[in-house]
Amino acid sequence: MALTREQIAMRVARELQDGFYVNLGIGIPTLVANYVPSGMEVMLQSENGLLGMGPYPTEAQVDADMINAGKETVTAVTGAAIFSSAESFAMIRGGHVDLTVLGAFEVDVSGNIASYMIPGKLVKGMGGAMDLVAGAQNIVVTMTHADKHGNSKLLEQCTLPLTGVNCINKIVTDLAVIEIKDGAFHLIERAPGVSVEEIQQKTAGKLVVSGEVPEMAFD
Amino acid sequence: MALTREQIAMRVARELQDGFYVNLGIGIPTLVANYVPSGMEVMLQSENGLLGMGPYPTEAQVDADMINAGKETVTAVTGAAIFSSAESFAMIRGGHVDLTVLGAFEVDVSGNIASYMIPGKLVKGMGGAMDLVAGAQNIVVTMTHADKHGNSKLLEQCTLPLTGVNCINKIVTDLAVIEIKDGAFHLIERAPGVSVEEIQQKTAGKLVVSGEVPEMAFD
Amino acid sequence: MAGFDKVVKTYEEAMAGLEDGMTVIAGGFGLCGIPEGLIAQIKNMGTKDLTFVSNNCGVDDFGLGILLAEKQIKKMISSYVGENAEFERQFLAGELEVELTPQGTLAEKMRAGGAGIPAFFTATGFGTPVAEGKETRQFNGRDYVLEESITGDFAIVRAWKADRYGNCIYRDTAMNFNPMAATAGKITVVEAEEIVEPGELKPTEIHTPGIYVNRVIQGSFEKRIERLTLRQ
Amino acid sequence: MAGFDKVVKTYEEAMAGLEDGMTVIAGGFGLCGIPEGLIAQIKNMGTKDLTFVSNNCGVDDFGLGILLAEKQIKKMISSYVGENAEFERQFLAGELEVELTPQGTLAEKMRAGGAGIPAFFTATGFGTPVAEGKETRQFNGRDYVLEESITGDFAIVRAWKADRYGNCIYRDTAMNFNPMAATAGKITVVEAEEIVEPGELKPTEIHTPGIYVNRVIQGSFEKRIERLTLRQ
Repeated sequence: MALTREQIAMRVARELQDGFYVNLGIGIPTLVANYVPSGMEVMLQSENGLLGMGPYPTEAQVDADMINAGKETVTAVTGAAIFSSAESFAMIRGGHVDLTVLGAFEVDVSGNIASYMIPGKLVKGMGGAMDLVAGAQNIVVTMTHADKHGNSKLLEQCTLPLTGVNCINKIVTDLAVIEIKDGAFHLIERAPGVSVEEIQQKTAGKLVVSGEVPEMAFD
Repeated sequence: MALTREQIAMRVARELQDGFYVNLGIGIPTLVANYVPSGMEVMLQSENGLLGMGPYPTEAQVDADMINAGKETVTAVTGAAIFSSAESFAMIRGGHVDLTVLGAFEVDVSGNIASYMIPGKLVKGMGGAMDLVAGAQNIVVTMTHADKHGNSKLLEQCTLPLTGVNCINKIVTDLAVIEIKDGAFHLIERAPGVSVEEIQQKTAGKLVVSGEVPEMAFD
Repeated sequence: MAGFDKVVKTYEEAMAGLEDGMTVIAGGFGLCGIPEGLIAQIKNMGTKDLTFVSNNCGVDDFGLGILLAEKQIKKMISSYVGENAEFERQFLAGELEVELTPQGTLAEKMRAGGAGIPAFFTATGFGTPVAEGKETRQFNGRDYVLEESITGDFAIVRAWKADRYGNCIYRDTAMNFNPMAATAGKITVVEAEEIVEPGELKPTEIHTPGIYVNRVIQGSFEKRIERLTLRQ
Repeated sequence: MAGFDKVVKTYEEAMAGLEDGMTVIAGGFGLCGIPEGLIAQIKNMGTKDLTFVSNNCGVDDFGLGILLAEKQIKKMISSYVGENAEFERQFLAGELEVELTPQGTLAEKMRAGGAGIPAFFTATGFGTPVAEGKETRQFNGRDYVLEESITGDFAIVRAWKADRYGNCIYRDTAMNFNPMAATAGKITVVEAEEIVEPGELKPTEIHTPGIYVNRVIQGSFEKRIERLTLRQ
């Protein structure tokens, strides 16, 4: 069974470590905040200029001046810091964010990522994604393993304009956890009930399978 | 009569304009603050990170955490801002300071200045002088016209290592006010009782004298 | 205006000198922290062929979007646009130029512009369309792109509190691009929620020192929310 | 240390990991805003061959000067040095390397180091000994020098108030180089006059967000004054 969006987020949450500063992109990455393991503390960075993003506000707490990078109304946790976007990207570019989680259209065996532009469609822009993939210490990409037509998104070489080069080392898809190294995808875990063969078939780029590949377990 | 240090400062003060942000170097430039024309407001920038430097403190006001770029204890005026040295030099380098007044060993007809280093002597460093001469909108150099041996400090070409190139446009010495343009010194004013001939004789670089040169007057 | 009192009374004075073809750097992120009254004044002035440097371009009927509706904008330098239909129409019709710039690079270009740094290297965008035609170079084995700084004829900024000298503080995430914008305008205009007397802002709490600011005007703000999200 | 509590109890813990030959970036300007206890700890550790990036090098018996006395410093990267006799002696004897860097360039090099910018252009120093061996280039008809950024194995910083998460504010002009130093150390250690609980510092008043800070220690400071000047 392919993972649900929530299960992908749950699996990504296992990449968190106590004391991590984390930037979560829009969509599935945002859900990761709901699955921080108990007893662990992480602090969320929002690239418009907030370190220590809290939950969405109650109606009484809503404040037009307190939003996140997705332009959603949010709150700040106790001990948060707020700063300019230049300072925010100094943090990101300077490698001070421990983990970035973001979506993508395509990733390839060189760790290249394409996530912001499909030629022929209107280009809305890359926002902070190029800075995030260039700056974070660790990046996890979340996406479906294949598009709705069954075409693999894990390629030998990205076909869309790139967001960043040689920067992705881990992908969590609905089918598998993949590491990228030495110019290949490495299958680390598979979704419950998903065979290595299916993953192999839906992975266009070179996939290395070493020994027994464990199945993810969810409580 | 050559001008006194105080008179040089008084003459420099006539370069001030209402609403100017001004950086004053150590020595004679510091004295300029005492001669701001009445009814005029200027704000002093100190490059360690203070905009709105006030007078020296009373004994009761002394605070080790409140110093100027000369490491002297100072106060801040009402409406001052305090910031990092990076922000302070962003202001300076970005051309936001209206006027800088500083001393020099030598200035030449190209507007080059040498002010921080005499080979053979211990080099203590340029501090903020290189940034100031590269960044200020207007720079006034104060110095004696000649050294104690009678050698001119206004040269065809500086002999000492430079602090900045093509950046000086006005010099106030004990003998004269000089503007630099078109590769020459231009005599604008002379000290009371000092002849054009004396200034000419103590100016090694090309000096242009046009018409009658007015004498400075001090009340 | 005498001394350092930068307060102007009317929006006309605030934006006096803005001319067709100029470049305006605007603070704000989405609809958050935008100088609403200054944008409205530009609409009222009808100034044309403007280049705007702003992370976003508002929505159809709010923010910089209202200038799109009047076709006053020639070019946008932004990281993310297209939150409104008119933008899309003008762009696809070739009526509007767009220079997409990564958000962090955009923020740094503004800061560099204000700080007298004409260009800097960043890893952001290396190997992507953003780097096309730009110099690249390795430092310590990593590839970087040379990016040039941005300055504007005007900068328009929203502050929370500004004193008469132009010292500003910003409120929460309405800070965003405002501090950098403030440094990068030949003429920087601050629209403040509240104007206070010098001395009311503590010197070390000031986000934008008054040296960067030319004019301050008392504003009033709708503060429209782009995406209201509530706790479940 | 769990979660984001960065407070350490001893100076030994604060400087643990400092080794011979490392580069240390130090906040402070003259004797103002220097991390006195961390400097004393380095003296106690006896670590040798250190490179210090600091605007100044203290005086004979205070600030970084106490490390000169013990010959622990191999190299200084500074804008202004020589306020002490031992510095002069070591320099003239060839025992100490000095890399003079303009003050604003030094501040920007630290900031750039922390911000992931490997190099930037500045007009400062063009045509002077500082530019020797460096690339120069014209932008808009003006000449600039390419300067590379600086990072350190350690950064030592003095804050006024730091919370347990490492968020810091600085007091008056004791801020100086501390905020940039804080961003540029692989390990950044903050010595604070006062440690407060998270939430006591207002989010928009924080000068250094805790993400840059690895360790926080309660300090006590002599705060020696270098040049006492009084109103006449």
